[in-house]
Amino acid sequence: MTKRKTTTPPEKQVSLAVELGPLKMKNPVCTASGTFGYGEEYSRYYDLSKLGAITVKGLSLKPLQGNPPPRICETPSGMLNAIGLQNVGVDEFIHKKLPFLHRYDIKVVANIFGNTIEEYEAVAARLDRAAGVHAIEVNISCPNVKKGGMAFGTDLDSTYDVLKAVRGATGLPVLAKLSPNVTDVVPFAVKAAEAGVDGLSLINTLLGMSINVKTRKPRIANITGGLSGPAIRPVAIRIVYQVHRAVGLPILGMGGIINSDDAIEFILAGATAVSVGTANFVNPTAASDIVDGIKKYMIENDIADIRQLVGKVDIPA
Amino acid sequence: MTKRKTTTPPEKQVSLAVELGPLKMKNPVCTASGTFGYGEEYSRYYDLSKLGAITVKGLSLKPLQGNPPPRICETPSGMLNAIGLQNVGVDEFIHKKLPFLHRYDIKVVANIFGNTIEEYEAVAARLDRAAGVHAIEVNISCPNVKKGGMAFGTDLDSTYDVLKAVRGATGLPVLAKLSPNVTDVVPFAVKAAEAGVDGLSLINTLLGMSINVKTRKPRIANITGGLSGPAIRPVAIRIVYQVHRAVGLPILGMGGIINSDDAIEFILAGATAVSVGTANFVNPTAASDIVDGIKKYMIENDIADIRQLVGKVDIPA
Amino acid sequence: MQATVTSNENIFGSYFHLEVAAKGIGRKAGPGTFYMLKVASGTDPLLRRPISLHRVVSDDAVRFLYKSVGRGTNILGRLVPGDSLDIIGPLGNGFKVGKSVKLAMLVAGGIGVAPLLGLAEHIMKTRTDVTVVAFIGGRSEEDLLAIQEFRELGVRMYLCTEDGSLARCGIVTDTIEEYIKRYAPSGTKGWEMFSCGPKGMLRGVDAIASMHKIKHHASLEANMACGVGACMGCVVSILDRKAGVPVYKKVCDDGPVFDAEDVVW
Amino acid sequence: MQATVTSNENIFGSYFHLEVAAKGIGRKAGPGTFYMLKVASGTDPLLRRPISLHRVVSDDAVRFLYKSVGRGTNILGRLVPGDSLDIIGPLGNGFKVGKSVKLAMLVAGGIGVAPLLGLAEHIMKTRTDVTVVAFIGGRSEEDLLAIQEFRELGVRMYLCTEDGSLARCGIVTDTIEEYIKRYAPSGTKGWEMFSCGPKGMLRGVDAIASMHKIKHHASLEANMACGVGACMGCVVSILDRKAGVPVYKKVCDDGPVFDAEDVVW
Ligand SMILES: Cc1cc2nc3c(=O)[nH]c(=O)nc-3n(C[C@H](O)[C@H](O)[C@H](O)COP(=O)(O)OP(=O)(O)OC[C@H]3O[C@@H](n4cnc5c(N)ncnc54)[C@H](O)[C@@H]3O)c2cc1C
Ligand SMILES: Cc1cc2nc3c(=O)[nH]c(=O)nc-3n(C[C@H](O)[C@H](O)[C@H](O)COP(=O)(O)OP(=O)(O)OC[C@H]3O[C@@H](n4cnc5c(N)ncnc54)[C@H](O)[C@@H]3O)c2cc1C
Ligand SMILES: Cc1cc2nc3c(=O)[nH]c(=O)nc-3n(C[C@H](O)[C@H](O)[C@H](O)COP(=O)(O)O)c2cc1C
Ligand SMILES: Cc1cc2nc3c(=O)[nH]c(=O)nc-3n(C[C@H](O)[C@H](O)[C@H](O)COP(=O)(O)O)c2cc1C
Ligand code: FES
Ligand code: FES
Repeated sequence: MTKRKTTTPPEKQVSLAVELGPLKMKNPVCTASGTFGYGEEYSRYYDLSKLGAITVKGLSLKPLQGNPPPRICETPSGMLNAIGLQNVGVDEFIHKKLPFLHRYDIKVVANIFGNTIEEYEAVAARLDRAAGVHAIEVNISCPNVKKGGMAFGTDLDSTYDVLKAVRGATGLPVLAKLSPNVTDVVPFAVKAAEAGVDGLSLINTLLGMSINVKTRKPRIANITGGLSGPAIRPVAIRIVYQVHRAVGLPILGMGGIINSDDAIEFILAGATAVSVGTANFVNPTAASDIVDGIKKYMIENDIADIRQLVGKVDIPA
Repeated sequence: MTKRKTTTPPEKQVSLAVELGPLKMKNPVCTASGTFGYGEEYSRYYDLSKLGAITVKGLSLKPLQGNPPPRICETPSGMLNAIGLQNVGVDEFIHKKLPFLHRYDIKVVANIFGNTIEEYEAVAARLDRAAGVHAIEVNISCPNVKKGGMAFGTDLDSTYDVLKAVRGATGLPVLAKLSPNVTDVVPFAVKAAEAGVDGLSLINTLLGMSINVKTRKPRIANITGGLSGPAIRPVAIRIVYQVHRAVGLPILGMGGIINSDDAIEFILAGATAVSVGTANFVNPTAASDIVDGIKKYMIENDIADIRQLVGKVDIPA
Repeated sequence: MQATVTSNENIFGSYFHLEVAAKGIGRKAGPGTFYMLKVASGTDPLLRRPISLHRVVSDDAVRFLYKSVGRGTNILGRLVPGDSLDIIGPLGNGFKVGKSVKLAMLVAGGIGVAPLLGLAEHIMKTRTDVTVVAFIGGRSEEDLLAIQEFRELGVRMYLCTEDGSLARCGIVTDTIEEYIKRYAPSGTKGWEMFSCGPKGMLRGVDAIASMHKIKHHASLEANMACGVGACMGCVVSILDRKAGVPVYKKVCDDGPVFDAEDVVW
Repeated sequence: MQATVTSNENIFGSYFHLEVAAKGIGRKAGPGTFYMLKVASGTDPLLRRPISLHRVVSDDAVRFLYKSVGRGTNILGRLVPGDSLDIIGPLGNGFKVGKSVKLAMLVAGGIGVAPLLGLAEHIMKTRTDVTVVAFIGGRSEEDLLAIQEFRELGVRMYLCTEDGSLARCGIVTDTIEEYIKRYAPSGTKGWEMFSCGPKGMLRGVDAIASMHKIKHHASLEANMACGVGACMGCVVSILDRKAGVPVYKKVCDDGPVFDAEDVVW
C-alpha cells in the first residue's frame, strides 16, 4: 500500500484545551467576574461559545444594591471600581440569568461571596444543585465591601475556614480567588490548597484611591476602590509566578490582560487559564480576539498544546 | 491720615513652605531616591534651587555594583526597575558628590540602606557628620535586593529595630521609607513612630514582573522588579490617605506623580510634601514644573498656605 | 467597529462637530442613544468616552456634537478626516415619544443640546402631529449650540444665556416657566418634556414638570466603563414604583433616558 | 524641548526619515550622540525612545533614521509635518575620532547605520587626512540603508546582505575580513573601526578588530529610562582597566560609544 501524499500541508492543528483541576475548558480564555455581566451583554458582540468559560458577576445569598455612585473612575492605564457587589442574588441568577447561558457551549463559573461563612456555604450549596454551573469561584478578596470579601482574604485562618466550608458545600470544582493586597500570597495559596480547593484565581483588584483636585472629593463615593486594568499587570504576573512556583494548584490568571500576548505572558508565568476583565469594557470582543491570538501564537511558535507553555518562562540558571 | 488706594492688586502671595518634622523645605517638592542621580544630571535642565529638596540615590556603606542588565522595562503607564541599588558608597558620596549640591539652596535628603542593622547605623553615622546633608531617608522597602531592603520593611520588629538604630546614630531628621508590599501599612507606620522617626516616605515601588513572550524570558534580569510611575498612583494615594488618618507623622508622598495636579492629590490625601520619581525620566523639568503648577493652583483656588491643604480631601459624612 | 472620520470641525470655542462613517452605524440609531468612542489606541486613556448621537446623516454615517473638556475629548479634537476611530453603538434606550404626545418641549443646557437636535429631527420626520419647541440655555452666547440647525428645522426656540450675552439673561427654567404661564392655561394635555443638561438644571426642570404634571424624560450622565450594561459602574438611583424604594439603574443600559419623576436627584 | 516635525518619510519597508526643527537642536550634536523622543503625550507609552542623530541639517534642525519595530516607533511613524515632538538631547559621548586616525572603518548592521552616516559626514568635513570606508550589512536589500547618502559623500562602501538580494551574500564581518586580507599587509597603523548594529555583529567585528589590533569604537544599545545618567537603568558591563574588573557603565552617559576592547560581551 502506498501512502497518499498531501500536496498542501494541512492547517496546523493546535490544542487549546486545558483543565483547571476537574474543570475542563476547550480553551484557556475565561472572562473575569464583574466585567462580563451574566454573559448576555456581550453575546451581542460574538458567539460566547468561542470562549473557554465565563465567570459571572459575584453572587450573594440575597440581592444586593451595592455602593452609591460614582462607582468608577479612570486612572493611568487602569480604573478604580467600587461597585460593592451589586447583584441579583443567587436565586434570581439561577432562574433568570443562567438559562440564557445554556444556549452556549461554554463553561460557567459562578463567582460567590458572603458576609459570613454560612452565607458562602449557602450560596455554594444552591449553585451545586443548579444545572449548567460548572465551577465555583470563591471571592475572598473584594476590596469594596466592609464585611466579607477582603477581610476573609487577608487572614490565613479565615481563608481556610471559608474555603473549607465551600468545599464541603459543593461537589463542583472550587477556585479560590485570593487577595493580592497581602505581603505574600503564597501562604494563602497554601491554606487554600489545604482547604481542598481545585485551583486559584489570581489576582483580584489592588486597593486604590483617587481624588479630584478640583472638587477635592474622592472620585468614587466609596472613597477607596479596586484598581484593575493594564496598570496592575506586572503585579499580577509576579504573583502568578510566585504562587505557581510554590504551590501545585492550577491557576486562573488575570489582571490587566488586554491582548493575546498578555494572556500568554500569564501562561508563561504559571497560569493554566486566564480571565479577561477590564479589557472587555475597552473592546467588547477582547476575550474572543484573545482566543484567536493565542492560536496564532501557537501556530507561529510551533506549540502543539497550550499546556506545554504553562509556567515555561525561561529563567536563566 | 488717608489710606493709599492700590489701583492694581499686588500679585497674590502664597506660601509654599512646609516642614517634614524638623526638616524645613521652601516648597513641598522633592525628588525621589534613585530617580535623580546625585542631582548633577538634572542641574543641566534647571536651577536645582527651585526645588524644596532632593533625595539622592540610595547609599550603602561600600560601593555596590547592583544587578545585571537588563534592569528596566516599560509597562502600561509605568516601568519596572531592578537597579539593585548600584551606588558609589557613602564615603565617595560625601567627598565627590555632595560638594556639588552645596552650590544650591536646597535641602539634601540622603537615602540609605544596608544588609544589616549595623550597616544602616554606620551609614547614618557618617552622613550625620557630613556638611550639607539635611535629612536621612531610611529605605527598608527596596524590592530588588535579597537581603536588607524589603526583608526589613515587611517585618514589624525589624522595622522597629532598624529605625531605632538609625535614630540613635544621627541627630538629623529621619524619614522611614516603608514598603507598600504589605497587607496593611498602618502598623508599620505606628512602629516607625515608636522608633522615633520624624516622618514617613510613602510609597516605594510595588513588586512586579514582566515576561517577553517572544523570548519567553523575564524582561529584567533580576526576574522581578519594582513598579513605579502613574500606574501605581491610586495605590500610593490610598496608602498615604490611610496612614495619614491613622498616624500623626508628616508624610513625604510619592508614587506616579507626573504633574502638579497629581502632587496636590497627594497633599489632599495627607502628604505634607511630595517626591517626584519616574516623571523625571519622562520630562527632565518635571519637578520644577510641579513647583510652578502648585503655585498656580494655590493662586487660582485662593490657598494662601499650602499647609492648609494637607489631608483636606473632602470626605462626605 | 472601525469608523472613518469624515470631518471634525471646531465650530467655536471648545465645541466640535465630528462626522464618522461606518457600515450600518446610523441604521438603528434612535434619538437619545449614544456611542462609546475609543479616543486613543494605547492604554492611556484606557476607557471609551460616551458621546450622544447628534444627528443621523445616513445609515452609514452619524454626526456628533462634543465639547472638549478633558483628556479624552481633547484627543478627539485632534482627529482629522481619514483617521480611523473605534466606536461601539448605538447604545442605550434613547428618547421614546409616546403616541399621545402633542407638544414636545425640548430642554437643553449647554452641550446637553447634542441629543436633542436628533430628537427634533426625528419627531419632525415621523410625527407631523407633534409640535416641537426648544428651550436652549447656556452660560454665554457661544454655549448656545445648534441654533442654526433648529432654525432650519423650523423649531420654535426660546433661548437664554446666564450672562445675557445673547437672548434673555437667565436660566432655562425661567423661559420654561414663562412659556407655561403663557400657554398652559389652555391645557397641558399631551405636553411632554425631553431634557438633557447638567444635573442641577434637570432637577430644576423636573420641579416645573411635576408642578404642571408634564411628563418629563431626562437624559442623564454617569461615568461609564463598559457602556453595555456589564460593569454596573454607571448607576443612578431610580425609584422602583412597584416596590416603592429606590434602586440602582444603569445609565448605559436602562437609560440614559429616564422618567424624571422617578429619578432620585 | 518642543521640536517641530518638518518631514517624516517612510523611505521603504519599516524605515523612516524624520526631520525636526528646534532652536539649537543641532548645535552641539556630535556624531554618535542621540536624542530621547517622547512619542505620545499620555502616560502610555510612558518612556522616551532613544534615537541616534543621523545627520545634522543645521544648527536648528536634525534628521533621524529609524525603524518602526514596536509601539513607540509605530506611533512615531504617524507623525506628519507640523506636528510637535518633545525631544531632549543631544545626549551621550558620541564617536571620537582621534588625531592619529588615518583610516576610519565604519561598520553598520541594519539600522545601526543611522549614527554612522553623520560620522562619515563629520569626518569628511573636519578631517581631510582621514579616509572613510563603510562596511554595511543587512538582512536583505531593503535593509541596506543610507547607501545613496554615503555615495554622495564619496565614501567607498562594501555591502553585503544575508540573503544575497543585493551585493555580496554574507555578513559584514566577511567583507571586513576580506578588506583586511587585501589591505592590511601594507599596515593597519592609523586604522580604527566605528561600529553600530546588533550585539552579535559587534562582538564578531570586535573579534576581528582585536586580532588585527585595530582600535574599535562600538556604539551600544540598552533599554533606557532617563537617557541622562540618573536612573542607572541602561548599564553594560565594561572592564575597568585600572582595577582589572568589570564594572557597570551607563550607555546613555558613559556611552553609547565604548572602546570595544573593554566591553564584556
Ligand atoms: C450617555 C452620555 C452621552 C454624552 N453625550 C455627550 C455629547 O454628545 N457631547 C459631549 O460633549 N459630551 C457628552 N457626554 C459627556 C462626555 O462623555 C464627557 O464630556 C467625556 O467623557 C469627558 O471625557 P474627557 O476625557 O474629555 O474628560 P475627563 O474629565 O478627563 O474624563 C475623565 C473620566 O471621566 C469621565 N467623564 C468626565 N465627564 C463625564 C461626563 N459628563 N459624563 C460621563 N463621563 C464623564 C470620562 O469618560 C473619563 O472616564 C455624554 C455623557 C454620557 C454619559
Ligand atoms: C543610544 C541608542 C540609539 C538608538 N538609535 C536608533 C536609531 O537611530 N534608529 C532606530 O531605529 N533605532 C535606534 N535605537 C533603538 C530604538 O531606541 C528602539 O528601536 C526603540 O526604542 C523601540 O521602541 P518601540 O516602542 O518601537 O519598541 P518596543 O519593543 O515596543 O519598546 C519597548 C521598550 O523597549 C525599549 N527598546 C526596544 N528596543 C530597544 C533597543 N533596540 N534599544 C533600546 N531600547 C529598546 C523601548 O525604548 C521601550 O522602552 C537606538 C537605541 C539606543 C539605545
Ligand atoms: C467593575 C468590576 C467589577 C468586579 N466585580 C468583581 C466581582 O464581583 N467578584 C470578583 O471576584 N471580582 C470582581 N472584579 C475583579 C475582576 O474579576 C478581576 O479580578 C480584576 O478586575 C483584575 O482583572 P482585569 O485587570 O483584567 O480587570 C471586578 C472588577 C471590575 C473592574
Ligand atoms: C530607577 C529607580 C530607582 C530607584 N531607586 C531607589 C533607591 O535607591 N532607594 C529608594 O528608596 N527608592 C528607590 N526608588 C523608588 C522611588 O524613590 C519611588 O519611591 C518610586 O519610584 C515611586 O515613585 P514614582 O512612581 O514617582 O517613581 C527607585 C525608583 C526607580 C524608578
Ligand atoms: S457603563 Fe458599564 S454598566 Fe453602564
Ligand atoms: S538611561 Fe538612565 S542612566 Fe542611562
